[in-house]
Amino acid sequence: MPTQNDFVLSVEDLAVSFDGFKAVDDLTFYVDKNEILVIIGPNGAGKTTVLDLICGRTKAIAGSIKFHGEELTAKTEHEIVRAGVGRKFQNPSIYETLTVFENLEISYPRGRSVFGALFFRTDAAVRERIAEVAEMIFLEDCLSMRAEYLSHGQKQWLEIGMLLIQDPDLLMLDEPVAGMSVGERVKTAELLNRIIRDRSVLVIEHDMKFVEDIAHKVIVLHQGKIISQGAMAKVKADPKVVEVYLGH
Amino acid sequence: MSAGDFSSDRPSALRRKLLFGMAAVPGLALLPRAVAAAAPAASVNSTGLAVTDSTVTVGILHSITGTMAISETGSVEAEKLAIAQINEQGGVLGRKIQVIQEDGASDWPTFAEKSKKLLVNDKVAAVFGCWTSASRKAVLPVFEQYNGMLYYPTFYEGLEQSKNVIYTGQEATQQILAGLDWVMKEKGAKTFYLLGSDYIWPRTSNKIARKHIEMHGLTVAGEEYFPLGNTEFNSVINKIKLKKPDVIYMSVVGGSNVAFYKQLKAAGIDLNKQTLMTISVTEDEILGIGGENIAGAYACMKYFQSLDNPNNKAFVPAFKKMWGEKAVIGDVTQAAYLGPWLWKLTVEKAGSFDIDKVAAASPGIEFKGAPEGYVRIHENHHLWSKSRVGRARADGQYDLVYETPDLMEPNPFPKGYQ
Amino acid sequence: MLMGYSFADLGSIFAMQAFAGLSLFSVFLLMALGLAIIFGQMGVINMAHGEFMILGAYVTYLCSGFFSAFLPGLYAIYFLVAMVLAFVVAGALGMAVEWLMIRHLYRRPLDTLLATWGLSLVLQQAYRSIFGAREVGVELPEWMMGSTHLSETIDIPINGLFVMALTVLITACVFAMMFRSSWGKKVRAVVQNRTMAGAVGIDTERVDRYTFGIGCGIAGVAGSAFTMIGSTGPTSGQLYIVDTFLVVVFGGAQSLLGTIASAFSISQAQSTMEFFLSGSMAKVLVLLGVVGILMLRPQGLFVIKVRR
Amino acid sequence: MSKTLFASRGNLVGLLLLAVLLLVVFPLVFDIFRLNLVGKYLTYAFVALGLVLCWGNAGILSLGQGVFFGLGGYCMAMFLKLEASSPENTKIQSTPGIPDFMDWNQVTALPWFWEPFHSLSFSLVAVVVVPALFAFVIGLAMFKRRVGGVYFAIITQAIAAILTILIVGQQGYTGGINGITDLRTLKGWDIRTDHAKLILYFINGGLLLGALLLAQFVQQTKLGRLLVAMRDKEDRVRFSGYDVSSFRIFVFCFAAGLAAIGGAMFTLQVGFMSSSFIGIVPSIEMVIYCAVGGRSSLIGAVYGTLLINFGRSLLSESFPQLWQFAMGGLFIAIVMVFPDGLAGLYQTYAAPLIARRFRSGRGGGRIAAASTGSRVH
Repeated sequence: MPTQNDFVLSVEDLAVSFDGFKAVDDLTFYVDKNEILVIIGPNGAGKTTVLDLICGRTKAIAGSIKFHGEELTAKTEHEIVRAGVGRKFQNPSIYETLTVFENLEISYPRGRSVFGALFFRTDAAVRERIAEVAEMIFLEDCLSMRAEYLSHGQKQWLEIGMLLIQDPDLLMLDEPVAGMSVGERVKTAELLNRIIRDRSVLVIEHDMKFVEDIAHKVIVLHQGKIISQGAMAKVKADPKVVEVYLGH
Repeated sequence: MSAGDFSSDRPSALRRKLLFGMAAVPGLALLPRAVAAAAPAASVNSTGLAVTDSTVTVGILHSITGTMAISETGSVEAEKLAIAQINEQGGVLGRKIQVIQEDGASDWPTFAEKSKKLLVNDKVAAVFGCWTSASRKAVLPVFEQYNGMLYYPTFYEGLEQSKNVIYTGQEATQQILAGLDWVMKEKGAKTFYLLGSDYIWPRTSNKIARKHIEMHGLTVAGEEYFPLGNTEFNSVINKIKLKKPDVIYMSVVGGSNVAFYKQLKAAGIDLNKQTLMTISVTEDEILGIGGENIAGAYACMKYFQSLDNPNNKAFVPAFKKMWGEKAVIGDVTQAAYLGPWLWKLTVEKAGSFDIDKVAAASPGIEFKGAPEGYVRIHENHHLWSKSRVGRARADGQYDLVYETPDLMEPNPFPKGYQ
Repeated sequence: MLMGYSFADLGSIFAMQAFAGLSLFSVFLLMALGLAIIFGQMGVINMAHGEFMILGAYVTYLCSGFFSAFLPGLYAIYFLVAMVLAFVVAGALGMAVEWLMIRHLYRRPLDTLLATWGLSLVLQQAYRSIFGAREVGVELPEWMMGSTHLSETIDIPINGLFVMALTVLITACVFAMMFRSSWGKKVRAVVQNRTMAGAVGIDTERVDRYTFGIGCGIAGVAGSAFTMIGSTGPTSGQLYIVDTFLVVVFGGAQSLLGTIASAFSISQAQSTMEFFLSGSMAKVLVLLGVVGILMLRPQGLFVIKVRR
Repeated sequence: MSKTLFASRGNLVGLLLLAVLLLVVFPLVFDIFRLNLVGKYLTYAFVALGLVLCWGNAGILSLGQGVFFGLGGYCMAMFLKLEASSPENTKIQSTPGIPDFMDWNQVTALPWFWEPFHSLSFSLVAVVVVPALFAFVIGLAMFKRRVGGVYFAIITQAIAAILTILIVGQQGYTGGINGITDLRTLKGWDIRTDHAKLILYFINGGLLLGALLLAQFVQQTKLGRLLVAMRDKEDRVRFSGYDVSSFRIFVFCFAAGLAAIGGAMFTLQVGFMSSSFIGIVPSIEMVIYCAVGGRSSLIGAVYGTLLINFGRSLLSESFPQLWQFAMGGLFIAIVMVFPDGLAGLYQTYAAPLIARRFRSGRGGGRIAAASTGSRVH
């Protein structure tokens, strides 16, 4: 199968196993520009493992992951991030003791080297960018609040904001609306639709309503393999999918 | 052969009194006391030491915590005994000795700190202390800079001589050569296996031993060192079994000894058949090793608790009376006991506590009440002393099997052995 | 090295060295087993492990004195009694320590390190105050000393055999306990997920306390056994701590099998090198090797690959 | 909010107070003997400062800081020893002109790695660079492989053990267990006199305050915050595009460099360097200095160091046995009862009091002398 260089992300023949258990097997999919791709599937299907593989947290035993035509499998995590891949974790991972402002400031993509960080100054450009992102993630009024006091949904947004400030080409979100109220969910969908103009988004989600709202394309994963993919409507109708997942 | 053959038979000294030592030197003891009663502090102390009309302060500096406390405890006990006895006799120049004790905590910088405290703050007239070479090396510059007097009890590697130190233990050649000669002659030993802990004293001692062995045209079959605290000796014991040396020559120190002798015995090496000579195991160490594990080994040092002479027959009970029936006395403990006595004798000869005068008066001072028999301070501040070989018994004591007929001259910088 | 020795010599030396290696292996394993449970299974860094061992040794010392004074007829078997007592005493102290100290620190592993270091200082001084600063000699019944004479040059030390047998026994017990009993299942459940284990009805506090106690008790037995080959003094315990931790870490902390493998490889390397090099250099090289391999393989020899 | 390049205003006040205490109060109160002792304690404070950054902030517990302290001290001692071993001073040796312990060990020529230490400037550079380089190698090997936490602590401990055996075993080149002793002059200036000790005390105090300022600067930068961040949320930092290992290597080297300066000052003030520092026991003790201060408080670390060492000196003069119980008890208490150490006590009890006073006095003054890692804007 020829590699498609015009895709943002091409994952081909990817496989990984843990002590003989194949968590991901022979996986191939592509993410297009300005596309929101959602991966769904039952627990243990290997969804999070796929994200781990792409962002370098887990090393594949076979296959390739190309980002803008560049091989990612040999790169370290921070190199992958610097190449333009952002990743949000399942449980919001933010710096609880710092303020919202500081959380964003520390994620600002300047001064990433040791000495860069040593001599990093928070200048006007940084402040401006932080304000901009804060507005995008609905937290412009909470900038000086310590992050631990945010609601669960706000923490999810903050983490997305910490990725956005780095302006990644591919954003990977692991269950972004888990624990959110209906209102927050709607706002999050809105947020994703807004940011998609400049980038692609890969989402893992269980919330079918939310998936229907945002997904351009859906992949259904089961036991490490793709059993169905395409538009949400098509996938929903697939009997295999109904059997393993939606039917429950 | 009984050890008694070597002792002088002076009947009066058999009395079991604390004041045994002075029997031998009545003149020295009485005369200065009469003088001192009249002498004000200023006349016997022109340099501001801690001396009043009725007291004089000295320091004891040993480790009573940390790993070295195991070894140094005996020295502290001996020094306190000597000081108590001296006080009972009326003190030094009519002044009672007061003691400030400091803990070196088995840490050499702490020794330096504490010695400085004793000299600078407490202005002690003398310090009895240190055990390891490292602690002595750490305090030596302090004693030289602030002009103090150290009485150092341990047998050591030599290569040192200072105006400010009296070495009451043996330096390496005193301890080693006679024993080697004895084992060559008596046992017809031709091959030697040298084992030691990995630090300066065993290495220097073995260097001297090796030169001496090779000078006699004999062979060193092996020479090995183990980290301090090592407890695994099975491999080297196998090597010994393979090389079958006539003599195993040991300078392993501390807890390693316990491991070595237990493993040696377990490996089926019978010390009644295999000659082993140690220069590091005193009666103190045997407590930990267990007499049954080392019985038959030879030790080469200047003092054994079992020495049969009148001085020792008074000393051992006095020590046990003060520190308990189970107390044992090793070579270093005895040497530590000499310190306060030598200092007292020297001060009374000099008629002053001044360090310079004490240092100058030291050469030639003889202590006839020494448990080891008789000692005299050499010009180089070490002691003339006999060298002895003892054989370990199962009850943890040594039987004296040989002693040099004459006192051995201390030679800290031995020509031909460096 | 090989020149000058006859084949018979070499053969017997080979046998003796193999035995030396094996007995070092059992020593290492015995030291490490208690720690492997405490550190590997519970994640507690017990820097006072050596002091628990010495506690066992002192118990043995007291027993030896007691039997020779009051029960001289039974002296031959006092050692067995002493080992049981060592287990009980060290285990009881371990449980007390767990209850007073460790249980408050499960979320802060590095802090357990500091606190148990403090404990080790306190215990050392306590030993010194009670038993004196000098080493104590522990006498052994006659049948345990000496060796069986197999040939002219091959002697097998009886106490070495004894330590080996003891190691096999204790290892078997530990394995049975961890992998064959419901107790072991509980321990492993608590280790993997404390909250969950509590939620399904396991009394996690009890499990922790007993596990810690058993680990310390094994240390006590090890200390008791080591009176046969090493010294017993207030600070003797410190000698073991680096070796012990390296054995456990090198094996892969969570794997008991790994502990065995690592004790085996380290002891073989050490006893072989000791034969060809001086003791000091052998030790340095072995430690360097272990640290080097740990740098290449930080999880240790044996590790269960988990999905994150 | 007030914030300067190096420290918040609160920290500056704390720093100033400490400076007054070290450079004015102590020299006035203590005689030269005690002052020299304080000077010695303060050299340990360098190590504690490094540990605050390394352990308190970045969460890397090294049980081998004594190694770096020792290496720094040895570099200094090698220079001083060579100066003390001029051919005239050592003419009784079989090989004059080499250090005495080499002569005792039949070393007949100066080993190659001693040669450069004839130069003072080389030695001064080496004091910092050699330990930092060693830390770099260790850090590179460990942090790149993500060895952390407990494992790092145990491996550093093993490294300390290895180095001790090596240094003690190679006594012909290192002075063995005795260390390098009997150091006398620095470029002809006798460092043993009271006057020299006084000067060295002030140099030491000045350097310590400088180191404190530098460490505070690091703590205040983005790098400082990243260290804390990667202690708590390592993955988040990594997936924000930072190379976590290189930051850890940096702070480990930085701490090693600080410890090394302390070691060099120790050598100068005490007059010898002992192999006993390159061991496990002193390394762990230095961790407790830092813990008593409050782990992530730099100024607290200095006070913690002083407090413990004063305590040791006083207690061990009168009750040596008690000291070991006290030290052990302190370890336990610090962990169990006062995990935030002196800084925590200050924050809980003293700071509110002072703040109230200040507010009623002139209002708004904010004191955070012992900030526990949270930043003051």
